[in-house]
Amino acid sequence: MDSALIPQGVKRCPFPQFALWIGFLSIFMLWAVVAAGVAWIKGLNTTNLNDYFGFGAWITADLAVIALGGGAFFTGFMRYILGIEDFKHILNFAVIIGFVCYSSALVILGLDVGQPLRSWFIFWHANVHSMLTEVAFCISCYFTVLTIEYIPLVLENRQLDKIPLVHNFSHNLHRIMAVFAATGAFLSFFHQGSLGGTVGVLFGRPFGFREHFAIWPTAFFLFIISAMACGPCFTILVTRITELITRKKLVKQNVIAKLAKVSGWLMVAYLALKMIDTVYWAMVTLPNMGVSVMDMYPESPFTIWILIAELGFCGAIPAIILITEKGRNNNFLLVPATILSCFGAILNRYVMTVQTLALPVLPFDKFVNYIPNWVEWVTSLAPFVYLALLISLSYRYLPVFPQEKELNP
Amino acid sequence: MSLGRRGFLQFCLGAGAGITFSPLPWKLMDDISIWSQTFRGIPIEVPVPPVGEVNIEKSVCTLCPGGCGISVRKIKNRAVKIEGAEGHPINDGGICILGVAGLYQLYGGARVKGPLKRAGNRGEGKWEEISWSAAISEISKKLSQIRRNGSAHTVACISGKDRGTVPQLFKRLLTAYGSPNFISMPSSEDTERLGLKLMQGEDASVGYDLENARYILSFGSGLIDGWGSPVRVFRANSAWREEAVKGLAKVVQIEPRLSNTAAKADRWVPIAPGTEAALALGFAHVIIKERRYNKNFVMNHCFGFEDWTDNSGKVHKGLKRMVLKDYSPDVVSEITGISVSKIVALAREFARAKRPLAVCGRGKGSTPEGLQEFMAIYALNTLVGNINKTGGVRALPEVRTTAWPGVAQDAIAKRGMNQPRFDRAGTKAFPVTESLFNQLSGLMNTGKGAYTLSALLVYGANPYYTAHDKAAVAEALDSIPFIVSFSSHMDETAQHADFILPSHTNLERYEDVPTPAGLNVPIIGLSRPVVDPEYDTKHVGDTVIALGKSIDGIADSFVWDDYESLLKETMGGKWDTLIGEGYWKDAGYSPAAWSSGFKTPSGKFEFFATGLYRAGIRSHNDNDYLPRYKPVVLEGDPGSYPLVLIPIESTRLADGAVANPPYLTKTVADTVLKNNDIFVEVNPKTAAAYGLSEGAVAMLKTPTGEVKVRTHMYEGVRPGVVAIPTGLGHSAYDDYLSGKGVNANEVIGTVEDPISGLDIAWGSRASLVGII
Amino acid sequence: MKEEHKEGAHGHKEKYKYGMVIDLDKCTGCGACMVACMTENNVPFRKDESNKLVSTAWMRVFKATNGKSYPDIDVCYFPRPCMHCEGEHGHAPCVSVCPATATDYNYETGIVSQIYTRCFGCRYCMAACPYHARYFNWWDPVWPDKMEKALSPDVSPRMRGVVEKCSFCFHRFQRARDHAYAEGRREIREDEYQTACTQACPADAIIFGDLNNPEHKVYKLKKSPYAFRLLERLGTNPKVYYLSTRSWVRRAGDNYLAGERSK
Amino acid sequence: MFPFCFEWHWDLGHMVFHGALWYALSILGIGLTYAAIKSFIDLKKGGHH
Amino acid sequence: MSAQHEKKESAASSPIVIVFFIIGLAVSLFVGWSIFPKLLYSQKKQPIDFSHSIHLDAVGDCESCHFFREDGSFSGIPELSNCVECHEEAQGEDPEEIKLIENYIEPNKEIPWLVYSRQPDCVFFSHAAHVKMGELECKTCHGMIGESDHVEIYEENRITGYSRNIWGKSIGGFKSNTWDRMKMDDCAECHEEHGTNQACFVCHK
Repeated sequence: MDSALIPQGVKRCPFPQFALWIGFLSIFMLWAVVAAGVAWIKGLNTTNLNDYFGFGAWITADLAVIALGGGAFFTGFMRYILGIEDFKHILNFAVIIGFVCYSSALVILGLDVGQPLRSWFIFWHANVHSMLTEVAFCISCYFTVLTIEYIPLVLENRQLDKIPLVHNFSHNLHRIMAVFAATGAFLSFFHQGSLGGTVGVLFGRPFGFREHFAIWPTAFFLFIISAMACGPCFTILVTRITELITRKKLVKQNVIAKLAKVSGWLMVAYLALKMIDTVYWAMVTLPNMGVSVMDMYPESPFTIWILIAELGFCGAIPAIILITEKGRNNNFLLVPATILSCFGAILNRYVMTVQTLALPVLPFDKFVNYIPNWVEWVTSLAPFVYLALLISLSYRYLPVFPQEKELNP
Repeated sequence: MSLGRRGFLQFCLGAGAGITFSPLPWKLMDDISIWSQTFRGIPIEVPVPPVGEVNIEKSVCTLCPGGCGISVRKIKNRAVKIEGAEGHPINDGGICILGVAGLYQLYGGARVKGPLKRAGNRGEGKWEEISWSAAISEISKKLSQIRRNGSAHTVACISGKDRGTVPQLFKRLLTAYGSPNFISMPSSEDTERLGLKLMQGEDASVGYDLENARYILSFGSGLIDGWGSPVRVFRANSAWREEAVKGLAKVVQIEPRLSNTAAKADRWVPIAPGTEAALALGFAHVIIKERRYNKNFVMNHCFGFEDWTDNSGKVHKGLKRMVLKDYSPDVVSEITGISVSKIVALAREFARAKRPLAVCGRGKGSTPEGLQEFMAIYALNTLVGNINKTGGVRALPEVRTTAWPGVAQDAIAKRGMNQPRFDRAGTKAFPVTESLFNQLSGLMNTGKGAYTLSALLVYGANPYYTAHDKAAVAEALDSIPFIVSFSSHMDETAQHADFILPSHTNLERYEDVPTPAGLNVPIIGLSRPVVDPEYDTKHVGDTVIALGKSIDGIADSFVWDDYESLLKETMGGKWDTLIGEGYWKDAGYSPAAWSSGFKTPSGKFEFFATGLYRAGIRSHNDNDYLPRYKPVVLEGDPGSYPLVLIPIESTRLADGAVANPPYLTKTVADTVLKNNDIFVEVNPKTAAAYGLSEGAVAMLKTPTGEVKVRTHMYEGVRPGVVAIPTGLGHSAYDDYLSGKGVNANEVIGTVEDPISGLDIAWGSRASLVGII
Repeated sequence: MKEEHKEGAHGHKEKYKYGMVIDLDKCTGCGACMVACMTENNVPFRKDESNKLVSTAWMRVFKATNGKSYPDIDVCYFPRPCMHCEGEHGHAPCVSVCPATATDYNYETGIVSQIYTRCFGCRYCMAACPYHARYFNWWDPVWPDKMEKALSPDVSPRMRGVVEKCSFCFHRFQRARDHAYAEGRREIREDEYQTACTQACPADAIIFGDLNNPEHKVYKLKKSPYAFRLLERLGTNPKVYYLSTRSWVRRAGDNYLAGERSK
Repeated sequence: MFPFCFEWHWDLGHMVFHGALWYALSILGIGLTYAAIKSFIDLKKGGHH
Repeated sequence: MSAQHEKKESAASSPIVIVFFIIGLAVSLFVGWSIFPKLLYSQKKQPIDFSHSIHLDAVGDCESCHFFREDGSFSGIPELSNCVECHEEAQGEDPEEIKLIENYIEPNKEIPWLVYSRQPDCVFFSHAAHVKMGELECKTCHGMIGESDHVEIYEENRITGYSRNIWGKSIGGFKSNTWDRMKMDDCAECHEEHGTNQACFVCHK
């Protein structure tokens, strides 16, 4: 039925089966659209956010998807700037994931503000000292970059590619892609950092506040490294899931292993720096503010276990698997490791936003907890469905995996 | 590509370029941006308050009897803010939480917008709008008919207070009509006036010179929880705090719960509920035993301190003998739960202190205390000789105003006035008391009343809500066939009325405000119209005059054209000052010197209240005439009701006839009210004993009733005590108040003072059972 | 006389530095300041305000206890307006983070402003403020019956979706300044500019004035040995001082490590 | 955002931030324009890759 | 690509096609500059055609009618009571004056003037600061209105609800006189020039 659109030389499932799958995903997306509509029309009173938790699930989701989407910029950085050619076999896929992540982030940011119609004030009346300004600018710019990176892939669709102008345009974009990738990498480094900076600069919040290097709090750098580490993991994870669903090998193991290795060592680096940062924070920063580190982990769910889970279970364990040759080449270890690593990133983003707000700073204030409601849950999880949707469409109609034909003769 | 398509493309390009260089996109962007800041024309558009000339109007707040001066900020004809009037002798610029929210009483919900006549069943909420003239003629026709039938005395009036021209006008209406049944709502002022009459022989209210006192012994008075004239006490408290830092002042709060007053006091004495009189007498014991009392005053100006012999030669017990015998610190410690050493220490401190002052009236003073309890606490002031002294107590007479012409009583009126009061006040049962609202429900529900009431007028009171044992009161009042409410708001009582003749709110009318309870100087305030009436309401004084003029046979007593001229006439020479300053203060007032004596039969201050004997109260036990502690026997057996329930009165919840405005409800903590659930405070130890955790749902049961509550654990409550906030649980008014929490009066019954007959219930026995 | 136009360290003209001193020994927790503030500043109310996490009160009175058991327990109330933090050179926690410049530190008065039509509701400032002094408008403001008549034209009612906070009744400053200008004066007297809560406080526990002006009451009071500020150790440099003679209350004003000495 | 805007200040913060921003935006803009124009030219030339 | 195609391509670049571009440009410029403002603004007549010049001659200065109150606030547009002071009885036969007396003074109804200079609610503007302290002349912001014989048509922006005078009569937003526009930028410009405080709260509430 849609065979004319499917890239040549690859096999795809029958259209009805595909339609059913897309329909299934669309129902979830529709639900998310309804939730978003509710929040936009009725206002944020439809969420469980409150004056103590001005930030909640949405900001966590934002920070998380941007960290997970870090695979795009970092793979692009390694492919175009460092010239590691192997990564071109997975770059398309990383770009799609990045595109989904960043577009989701923008939509969620749009949901999270009280006056969405005025959200452009962040650009027009920008306060250059605000980390959020930097985040907004960089995310939207980088989203443009991702769109530019994604467009040639779309244009490579069999039917579109037949149009000469389209073909030329995609070719020309490809030729200068390194420039875009470089700009994208520049932007990405900044906004990944700025996201960490958003919390790190809050000197009224001992949990989030970090000491500064130059104009940036240490969280700035930690966020960059953690995004560089977990982004590729997410790319690997999604690749493996796609391979599982399509029952095809799509990317050669050496590419995956290389990516895993880079990710693993970055995780090691991240963990080392994070440890130093945490120790400094616990030993110097906090006591200066009159609080002890255990004050920062007062009540369930914010006990010290959340730190152990983040750095130990979701940090050290996957790092060890990824840096060992046997680990990264064994799917039964690699996949759990990537899952743990991604979960670690999400947990880190959650802790840095929600726990920062959850801890009462005034000594006579009460501890209050926050649990997102359905509007927040549905819209926060929608990016994953959206990702499945876009991957399904792209995989079916676009030449996403350069090695697919070779691996599936 | 065809020429058409190309051309179209070119056209679009051109159009795009042209539009870019035209103002259209830029201007639209700007306008939409402005629109996104106002949302003009869609439901989320925010109001833009109109500007205009600012006018400040001075008046006096009448939302509570405190009598604070207010200045109302107006923009053209809209009142936009109420502030305390600078320089006013009571509040000097300060204002309380209720007063500052007063605009809600004017503009807010539940106003009765015009005269209403009941259309459906009682309390059903179905009303028929009716004109003022029709309403007044229907009511006067009905009242004329009752009068003609010879049952004039069966018409009663319940008024929020009994002083001031408006209550007096109601009283006059009844007097001319022929009914003795003018009933005012009770407060601790009733007991205090009674006590003062007996001990000092004066028809006056107790004036506490808080401003100058330097050692304040408060027997459960919520000094900064709304007692007396709240702002005035706050200011005095601030002065004490400044002095206390220098070691020159001290406040001791005797109360079972750490209220705000207790928290601010220098010392909190957590006493067993209801045993304040015992403690006062314990202090007296120490003071007398150690001869620390003011010998000059006690020996020369007091009667009944030592034993005395009457004309028949019988020796009567004096205060000294009784106190020394019955109230040793050991005994008192047993009763009150306060250690002997503390009792002795506090008594010595009090006696030694410069300008000591003992204050009584529990909480805000909305419930009377026992007569002998008042005497016990007041006696402490006498013992240390601070009567009529700076920083002491004094009897504050009513400000004199022009007397009204006498009531022209016809035969019917005379006959009616000769009937006994329905509430038995002033009768043989309770000879010294003036008005006993609390007797109504018992007499009516058991049919033991001397007669049945056939009509009721209610003004400035909301007995369906504020009375103890709410259910019994509702049952009693419901049995009265004809009720007229004069309320400005659709309160619980108005809901049960047959007619509502809505009066102006305090910001729409003139009214005189007599000296507030506890004040140290005589003063009259003038409340005046700040804005034009919002609705088709009428000044209650005008309504009463109109009724008086149209009821058959009593018009001669209502010669005034309207209330304003009546008020002017009554205030006489003070009117100009009142209009100019907003208040009239008796500048020349100073309390009488000891040497000028007291107005009692003995000419002295009487510890032994001979007035009771003269009023016809006969007892063989001399203790019945002396200050003493007689345990209030609460209903219910301690086995089934092991806990003691006390009310929590706070400034943030108006619990009287004026309902709580939403601004106040907004400030109420979530440990008092959460959604629609009320929280009772219990000590964690008590909570543990009954298996209750923070926020647990429980049934609070008392002999009077049971209500569903949540528990809040608070270390500031005495173990074994449950404390319930008052002011919630309205069933009337609007959605901002109605249905929130429960009314404490549903679970607090009445307890009759044996002498005065007043309801002196300060709490109830209770049990708390968790609901799983 | 006051020192004219102090030059701050950062080179901005500092004409006034308005601040507050709240005497916690006098404060009774009555709540009049909260309501005075709400009625002055057109703060709306809803039918159920018992969820304090979404209930707007620019001036909020916190309750603190000394943590002891019966009968040694003690209670103190902390009225908490916006602290109008100066941070370092006007670097208040909230001002620096606002992405759209909707909140601003005014060097002339020391007041942190909030412009509602500029704010787009990202709530970053709320995350930054450790005092919870900032409130979000979760709902459209609705006034019942004729309550709209009681709205003051001096303060703009806020729309849903923006953050609001205490402004030290800045409109009263504007009013006072207009009055002074009309009389040809440039200086504003202490009694001419007082916040609504200060004016209302029945206990006279709130004192307001220019912290730089030796003739103002606050100037002297802030130097009291009993004076402290909330969370001073964070470096927020707030302009609201508290007074208490009770040492546990002063300690409750900031975080201290176990065994650490407080002021 | 623009130098003619009311909030604009000629200080280091604005210059660094907006410098970086406009730099990135220019690269994206120029890159895209270049690719578009080049494609048209290629098309005219009949170039086919 | 076919040869036919090639031919058309060359035809496409011929001047005929440029005409389409020019037409598009012209049409859109016309729409943007001429039709758009007509659509955007609705025209409203003032209740009475008031002559400032006659009144100025009679009373001498602006402040007689647009006066300052004692508290320093500015009265703005006079209320009916000001008009009554002179127009209790008709002074002439001007139909506008008769309108005033019949429609407003007799029924004692305020005149619903449309205010050209009305700013949004978020704006705080102090006349005292500008006129008393800053010694600005009325015309600096309000222009030559005091010399006009007739009140101009009030043009209300259909989107924002504000007068056209705020954005300026020139739809392009150009201005040559200080009184041509009343936007925030114009306030800021003057404040900048005079080194006045630029903090948000100075002009906002």
